Amino acid sequence: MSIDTVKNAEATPDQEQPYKELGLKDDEYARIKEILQRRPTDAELAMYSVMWSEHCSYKSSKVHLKYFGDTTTDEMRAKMLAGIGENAGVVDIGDGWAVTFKAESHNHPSYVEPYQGAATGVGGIVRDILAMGARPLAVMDPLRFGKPDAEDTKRVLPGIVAGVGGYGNCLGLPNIGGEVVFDESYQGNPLVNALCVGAMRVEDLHLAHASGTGNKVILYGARTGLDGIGGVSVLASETFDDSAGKRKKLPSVQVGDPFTEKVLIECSLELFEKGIVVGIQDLGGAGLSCATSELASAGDGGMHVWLDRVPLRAKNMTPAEILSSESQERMCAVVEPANVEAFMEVCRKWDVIATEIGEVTDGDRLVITYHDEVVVDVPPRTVAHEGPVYHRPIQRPADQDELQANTPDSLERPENVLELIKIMAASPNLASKKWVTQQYDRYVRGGTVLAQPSDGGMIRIDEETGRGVALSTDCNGRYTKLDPYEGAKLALAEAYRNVAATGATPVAVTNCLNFGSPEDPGVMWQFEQAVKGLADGCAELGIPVTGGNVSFYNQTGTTAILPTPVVGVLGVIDDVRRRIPTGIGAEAGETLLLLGETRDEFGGSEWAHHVHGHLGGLPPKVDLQREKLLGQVLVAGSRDGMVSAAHDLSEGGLAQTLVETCLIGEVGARVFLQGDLFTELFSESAGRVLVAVPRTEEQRFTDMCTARRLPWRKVGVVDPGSKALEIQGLGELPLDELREAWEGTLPALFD
Amino acid sequence: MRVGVITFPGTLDDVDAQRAVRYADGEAVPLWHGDHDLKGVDAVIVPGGFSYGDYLRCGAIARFAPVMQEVIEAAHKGMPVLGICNGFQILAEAHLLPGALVRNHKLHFVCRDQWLAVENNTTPWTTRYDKGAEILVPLKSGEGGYQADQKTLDELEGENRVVFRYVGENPNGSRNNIAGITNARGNVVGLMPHPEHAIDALTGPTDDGLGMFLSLLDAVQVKA
Amino acid sequence: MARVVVDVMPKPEILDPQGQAVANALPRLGFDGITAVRQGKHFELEVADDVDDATLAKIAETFLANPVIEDWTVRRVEA
Amino acid sequence: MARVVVDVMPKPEILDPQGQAVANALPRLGFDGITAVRQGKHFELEVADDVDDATLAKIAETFLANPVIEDWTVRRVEA
Ligand SMILES: Nc1ncnc2c1ncn2[C@@H]1O[C@H](COP(=O)(O)OP(=O)(O)O)[C@@H](O)[C@H]1O
Ligand SMILES: [Mg+2]
Repeated sequence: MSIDTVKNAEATPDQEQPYKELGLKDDEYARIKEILQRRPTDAELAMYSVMWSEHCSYKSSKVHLKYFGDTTTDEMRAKMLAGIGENAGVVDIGDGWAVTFKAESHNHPSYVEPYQGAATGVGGIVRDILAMGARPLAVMDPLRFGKPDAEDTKRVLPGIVAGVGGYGNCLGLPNIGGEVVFDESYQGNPLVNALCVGAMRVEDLHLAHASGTGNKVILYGARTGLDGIGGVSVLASETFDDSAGKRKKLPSVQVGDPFTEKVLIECSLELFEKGIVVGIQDLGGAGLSCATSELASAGDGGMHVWLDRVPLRAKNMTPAEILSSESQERMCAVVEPANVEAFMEVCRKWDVIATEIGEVTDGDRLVITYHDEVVVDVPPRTVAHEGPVYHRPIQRPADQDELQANTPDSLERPENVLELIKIMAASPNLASKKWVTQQYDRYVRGGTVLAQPSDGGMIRIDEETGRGVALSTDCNGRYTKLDPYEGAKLALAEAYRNVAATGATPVAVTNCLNFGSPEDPGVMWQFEQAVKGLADGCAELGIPVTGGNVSFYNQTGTTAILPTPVVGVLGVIDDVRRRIPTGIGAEAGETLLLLGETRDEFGGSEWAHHVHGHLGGLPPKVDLQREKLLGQVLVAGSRDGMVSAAHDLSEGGLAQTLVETCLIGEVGARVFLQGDLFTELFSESAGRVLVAVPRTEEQRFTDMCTARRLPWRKVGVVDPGSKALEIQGLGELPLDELREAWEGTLPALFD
Repeated sequence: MRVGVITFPGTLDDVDAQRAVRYADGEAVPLWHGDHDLKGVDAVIVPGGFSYGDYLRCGAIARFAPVMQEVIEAAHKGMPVLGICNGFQILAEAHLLPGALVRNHKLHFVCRDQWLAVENNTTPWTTRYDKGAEILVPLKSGEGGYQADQKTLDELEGENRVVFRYVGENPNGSRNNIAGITNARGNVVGLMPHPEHAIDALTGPTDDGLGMFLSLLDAVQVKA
Repeated sequence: MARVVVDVMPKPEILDPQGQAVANALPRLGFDGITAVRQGKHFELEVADDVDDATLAKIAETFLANPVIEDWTVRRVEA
Repeated sequence: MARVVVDVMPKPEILDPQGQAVANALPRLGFDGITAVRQGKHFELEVADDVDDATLAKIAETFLANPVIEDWTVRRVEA
């Protein structure tokens, strides 16, 4: 095996290199040469190519994401301990606790190999949280699939769900929420986003940097193998020559080992607790290339890495392959020399392989040697932080006007509204997601206060005080398609409302922005608009975006997915015992109140989609001041024990909310509405929540709403004696019929 | 009451089991898989999770851990031992309980609130329940189908050694709807559902599971 | 070095939900004529030459298989 | 009726956490000399005589194995 060293690169300046196959453009390759003042070695080329990829460098999105920072005021930043740019955002939630949360996409890998793609997606985001110094506490999984009855959906959905569960369950992380959405546009491009939330004491926050000359760099966790090398195998085939000839192209699939990750988590937490970690970084996409260059780049010196010390799982791996391997379940720590033995001791206790692979130097270069030969010698910032930046062309799609002009006004409205309630409850997007969620452990660790089917998930952080957090993720891609700016605000509004509906106060936002190709100006316009909408919305609500993730190239041919900026909102609750549940009937004689206003809004609605296959017009109006007021009222209601249940209105409107509150609470209700019953029941106007208040609290609660100018309306009463949802003027729907409709759809499709 | 709770690599519900012991006014004593030491406890809980990733077979690797040799010995001398979920699988692999647990019949991991009938309220873990009482606790497992040959099943049924039975639709293909069993002596109990997740209606479906830990408290105090 | 293969199968009288699921799915996929399927485990071990057959049998019986529900076979394949 | 055996194994370059766990456990149980273990699946099919080899290969490739991460072999054993 001949290794391409720096010396060799200097001696052979004109040697051709497969930079194009590695995804680098001519000018990017030229820039690397300019930085290095020579051609890169194979190993350097491998490093630059992954680190300058869209996924790692954010080269198309960077200029837009900046807007999040620009719109975050000092006031919004007050509780933020770490923000965009760190592995994950961190917020101070009080009582000395810091909470960190982040979402990430694993879309393409999950399409190729659903189980492992989804599993390693969960594994990756959990390591991000761990790398902040936090104990991971829960996960969520916003998912999008093509048509529910399509062959490919039948292939990917069960595997993805089993993968999310298989990995998360084995890690002992409760799954507290997520989404399952079907739309034809995701056919061939399923979206697998995973969110993890963790907590730590404020003083334990760890940031990824390698400082302190002489400090040791320790790689610990799984061995490094040939997984996920994908593209870099083009280099291997050029340099790798054993008797068997060239190495075949390797699959870019990684296989996860959740058991190793669980042990890695416990081992890392013990290391943090002992205070023997100076800096820490997880190994995710781009493996060691990323970890070493980012640690060095964020530190105050250089770094020397002895690559031949990396424990390998496969024979004859080249330096480029070792650097690019995406083997899972690995972490990289910076440790003071005096603490190395203590570090190793903890790793031995947990049976975790740990190897000193490098040290922090006082230079400013990242130098990587392989059996005493220098194979990488680069300024680390140029790899990790100074990648290319693109100002991609932006163009509002030519057919956007036409799309918005094609309103749902002319769609035929139903004659039998009562029947429609059942039809909609059984539609794949509104149907119960139990088939999915019952494959996920929601109980482990005993901190889960709310999980499916609640609007938001909630976990207890502090067992003494009862302090906890609530989380929800949302996005309606049809709204975003009709108007990406308003659609992103609507996604934010819904996640915010879901969190508020649990009784928690929203405090911070993360996102996972899933879009088509950035090379399509129309997609870039959607992206730019969505970022603006989300950032402006956050500013209006006064809560910061603390982090996020961008996934481009989700498209088949020239057809992009619906723009899908998934928004995650984190809320804080000082005592989880005052949480608001979703199901009604907890207390005898509850009144149902509808907070907010209903307008005739059907653009992008589930009704238009499911019944008419129609997408056009404008999405519902969003009023974030109203959402904020609604949130304040809900929190006040929870604090004073005035609210016994709450459920927000979103896709499917009031009808769906009524169906769910009755079925979850296992009691009937009598509902009386005024005006056009179809609009009342199925409109998707934003800013609405259905609450159940005990009769004794009704006056006090409605007085509060009136005083705060929040529109409210009495729409019904809970009827514990009845086993039906009765809508005055329409008739009765027996709960068992509704349950069959609501719960039967997914099993019929996927069992 | 001092109750040992074992942690193997990959154990997950040890914190929950410890909490349940505390809720029953007991002292939870963490036991480490690699130690040959039960630290003088009055009883042992083998908690749920995925010990050693559940690779090979659930519980197959964990049962050889040093601490398990101590548990086996103590169980033979009559110490109350409770295996929950993965703990049940480990006790079966260690032959402290007969039979085996296999993949759920529908092949999916199942997490749901499950009704159980208490069939035997004479073990140290179940005296607080009425015979025939129905309790609601979480079930969460991928390999919870109880299997044994006919002779073993007849023995279990004949000797009243089925401790818990699933009520309603069988969630995993368990023979005779078996959710939990005991050994001939009655001191070792294993069950797939999770009583330790049902000790507080805030975080579980009910607090029906607490009875198991309170039962143990009674048993230990009677002995003392 | 020898390569040893251990196959572990569910006993005939024990429910085999995985094999069953495969058997049920095949006709749906258009494959007919498969009347029964059982699914077990296949282990490939790299074994030092001084490990004898008795030891291998012991490994299979006490560890790789659970004799309560599974049968096993051990065979050496080429070195 | 013929009996057909399909063995499905993780590809050599793919991580095999199960085999790894077994390999790590063996020395702890006092079994030395096993230097590597890989774990896969073993299927036994009862097959009608008119099912040809091409069909069997198809079944293995499209259904029993996941070609992205697994290799497989098909062999007929005695009837
Ligand atoms: N993939 C998933 N993973 C976990 N929980 C999910 C998933 N999909 C849906 N859920 C849960 O099911 C419930 C209903 O989901 P959904 O109808 O999308 O909620 P909402 O409309 O209130 O956002 C919520 O509690 C949600 O968190
Ligand atoms: Mg909701």
